Amino acid sequence: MINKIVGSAREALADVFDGAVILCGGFGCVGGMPATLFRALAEVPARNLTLVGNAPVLGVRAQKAAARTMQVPDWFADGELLLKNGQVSKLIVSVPAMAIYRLEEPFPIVKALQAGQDIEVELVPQGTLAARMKAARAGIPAFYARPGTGTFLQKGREVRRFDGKDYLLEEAIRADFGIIWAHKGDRHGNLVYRGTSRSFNATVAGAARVTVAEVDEIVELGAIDPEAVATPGIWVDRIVRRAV
Amino acid sequence: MINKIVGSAREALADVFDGAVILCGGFGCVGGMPATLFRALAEVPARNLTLVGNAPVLGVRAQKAAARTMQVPDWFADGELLLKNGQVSKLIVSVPAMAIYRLEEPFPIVKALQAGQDIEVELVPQGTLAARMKAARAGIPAFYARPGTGTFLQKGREVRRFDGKDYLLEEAIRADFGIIWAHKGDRHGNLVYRGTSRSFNATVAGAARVTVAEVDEIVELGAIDPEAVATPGIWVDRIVRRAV
Amino acid sequence: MNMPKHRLDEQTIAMRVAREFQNGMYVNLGGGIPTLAANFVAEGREVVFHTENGGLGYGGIAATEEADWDMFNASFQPVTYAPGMSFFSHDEAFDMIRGGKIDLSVLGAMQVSEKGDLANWAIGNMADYNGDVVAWIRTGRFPPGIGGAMDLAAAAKKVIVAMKHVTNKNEPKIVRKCTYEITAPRCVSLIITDIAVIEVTPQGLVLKETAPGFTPEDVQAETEPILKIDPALKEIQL
Amino acid sequence: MNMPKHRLDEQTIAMRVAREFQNGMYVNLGGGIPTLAANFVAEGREVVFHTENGGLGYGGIAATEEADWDMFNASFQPVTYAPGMSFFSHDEAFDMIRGGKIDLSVLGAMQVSEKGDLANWAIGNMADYNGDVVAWIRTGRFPPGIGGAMDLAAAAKKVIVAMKHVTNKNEPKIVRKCTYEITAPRCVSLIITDIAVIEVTPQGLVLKETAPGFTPEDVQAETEPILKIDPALKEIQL
Repeated sequence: MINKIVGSAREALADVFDGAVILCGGFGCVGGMPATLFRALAEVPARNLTLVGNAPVLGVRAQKAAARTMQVPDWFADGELLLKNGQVSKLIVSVPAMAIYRLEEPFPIVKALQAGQDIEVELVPQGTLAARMKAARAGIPAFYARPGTGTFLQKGREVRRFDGKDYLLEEAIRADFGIIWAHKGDRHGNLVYRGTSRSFNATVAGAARVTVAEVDEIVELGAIDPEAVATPGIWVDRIVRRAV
Repeated sequence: MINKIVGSAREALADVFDGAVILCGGFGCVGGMPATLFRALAEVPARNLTLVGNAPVLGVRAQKAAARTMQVPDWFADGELLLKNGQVSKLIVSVPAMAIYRLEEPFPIVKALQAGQDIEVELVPQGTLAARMKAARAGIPAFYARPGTGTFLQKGREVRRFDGKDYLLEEAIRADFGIIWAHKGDRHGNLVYRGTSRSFNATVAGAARVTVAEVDEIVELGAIDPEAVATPGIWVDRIVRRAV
Repeated sequence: MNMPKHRLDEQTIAMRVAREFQNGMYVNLGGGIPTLAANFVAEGREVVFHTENGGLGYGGIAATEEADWDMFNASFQPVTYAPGMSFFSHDEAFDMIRGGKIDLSVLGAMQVSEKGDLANWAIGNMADYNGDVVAWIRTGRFPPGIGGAMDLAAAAKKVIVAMKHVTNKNEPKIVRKCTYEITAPRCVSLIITDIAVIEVTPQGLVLKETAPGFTPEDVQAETEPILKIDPALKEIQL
Repeated sequence: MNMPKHRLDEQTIAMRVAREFQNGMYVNLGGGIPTLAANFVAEGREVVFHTENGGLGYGGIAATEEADWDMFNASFQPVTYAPGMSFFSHDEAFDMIRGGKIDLSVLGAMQVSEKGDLANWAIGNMADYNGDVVAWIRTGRFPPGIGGAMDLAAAAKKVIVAMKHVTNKNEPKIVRKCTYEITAPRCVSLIITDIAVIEVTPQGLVLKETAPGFTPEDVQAETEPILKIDPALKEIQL
């Protein structure tokens, strides 16, 4: 029998190793952040982690500010925990912090850098980030894309013309683990999401060597309409229930 | 109000012009072939068409042989009609004809060539074909892929190494029209499919400048579960009911 | 005798933006003033709003009591369900952008140049930090974050900027050359501000509309590059 | 005294193929003998079958009365629904293949070389037609069609060939060098035929199992390259 359901998030992430590259689902705020898995990662001894995602280290305080009328519960978490632990050596992100929100204290990445942590930051346009994850999942080592042409991102990069326009060579992001949230999942790993919280979760699913999903609800095999499966189980390796 | 529903297939394809490149949905046999749209294309005056698809010109006779216990009705059609009309000047396909089936008469492409038609044929691995369509839809002009390396397809092509392996440069297929089948559609163009007939239909949707879908059923806006929409309406320009 | 000058407030700028919405358009609204435009679609027109985090066809901004944390736009605003809506992955959302299916992208801006270069993701310039983004973030001063702006600016069919005409310090935001890091070169075609509507053309910036009481000279005084005046110049119509 | 030689029939070859199915594997079965293996998954094992036309987790080949033209595999065979199934686009089906998520691809073959080169999409060679594929198709003689074979052969984690050991004309199909156009070089790791199971190793082809009554010499007689004999050689186990 195939059973991808794992008893706990810590068990699901026990093999995360020093130097691992981790793709993070979620958009960066409110629904869809794999909070249980972020919390479990913060309890794993691995260091020198690379976190890849849209905005995986904003911190709960910023999320609550940004979410306004949408409630962000206290148990919510993101990569801020890992920054606080000094587990992160690199970020590949679209938004490391948000300039537009004034918080009582600096954003987590700012605090970590100001505290002397040595963290590399690679800025990537959001859509290119998604496409570089998707390319890894699709076995495509590299592709050409237009965003970033004519900006600082073009510096030192391979530029190629197609039909009279410039494009940048973009490489797939090869990752060891992907952590995602989904609404429901079954023991084969089939997933459905909810609303706009699908976003980067469905993109990360299958893009890393090992994909771990936290789900609101585990359902019987066959309970998900095969026409409505958003992420077929082949993309998912381990499933845990969200721990609130 | 947005209303992408068009009264007839002929109306939906009336602007197909000489030399147009047309992406064809469907796998090549049984469910999921846009038969109504193929029949309408055969009534459009356009010539020198390029047909792009997995196996768009097998012909109904071969389809019936291949489908065996799955019924293929007589009204079914594919690009065979266009070959018969002499409307085709190029095929970009994975399977132009099937070597394994012995028919009473040769496959349509064989007949057309033997009758002296001048038709170019570009053979593409099935997955690369799908990815080249998808790239066009995603605004990616080119990407690297491994299938075909070390085979006749490598001849004269750009080869590039990533992580010690060879890959071929593959260009997006830029097309004027895409014709697809779907099970249900609404006036915004949102589509759902049925079973394995989704296949190339969902891949072609949005990949051409104009996507025309024939659907079994037109439903009210809101009747399709937003979580289960397989092809969001933005990828679809025109919808017609299947004419049986 | 001069009419009193009347700067448009944010809601009114958004109303002017909404006049650009044609029936059937797929529209992406950036954070700030642009998102407000979702509430002003003209009677009889149907527009489909796209959000980067995988949604198409949301209704509008949700009231507090409707707010659902699984229904929000890319500016983290709760949105409402509408018939015809669909949800999809982030990569598909950007395939739509990169693939040229977004008819109109309305973005906020820190600066727009007379060529239509857009600067809207960073308040500052990499050169100020010797090209070191980490050094920049470490300062904590407006830490840069690209988000989806570069993708939209590079690939949407039409890019409109909606913003205040000048900064809080009354510095012009419409400039000869952007001093902040740019989002994409030559991408903006229309600028809608609290005092003017300006078209970016190959011949330069053309003043099309002014706010009540504002003369072309008034607008020029707050604008760095020389404006051409449209012969059909008129007051901003809502 | 020799045992009578007994060539396996297609169903029995398929049964031997199915012994390679480990619990939890994602398996793609090519047309012909491979697809028959879907019916022989061992008790207690669960295997998920993948089909190129966008299906994962189908049950088995459907009986005539169940045949539904929206439920078929890439060999145009009707298949049955099973709990846990999912449907998706053709591009996603091949993302799974290219992305290395298919644990096992079982393919038919016209030829396999001693290096593991696979030829399974064309009966012939481009050179015979001066590289002109149209000229080849025009002859009507086994018109070439690639299908999904190149993608699977290039990217599946493991490729097994299941076929008759020789052609209808008793020519060897396991050859030193493929004379037909190849599908992918050095991709096959195991060959299962009606008379033998042969592993492709860096040291060459190793005979692991033989059909009832077949000696290594019998198998060698129908095989072009020299076979190494596994010290643990045994009769094909089902």
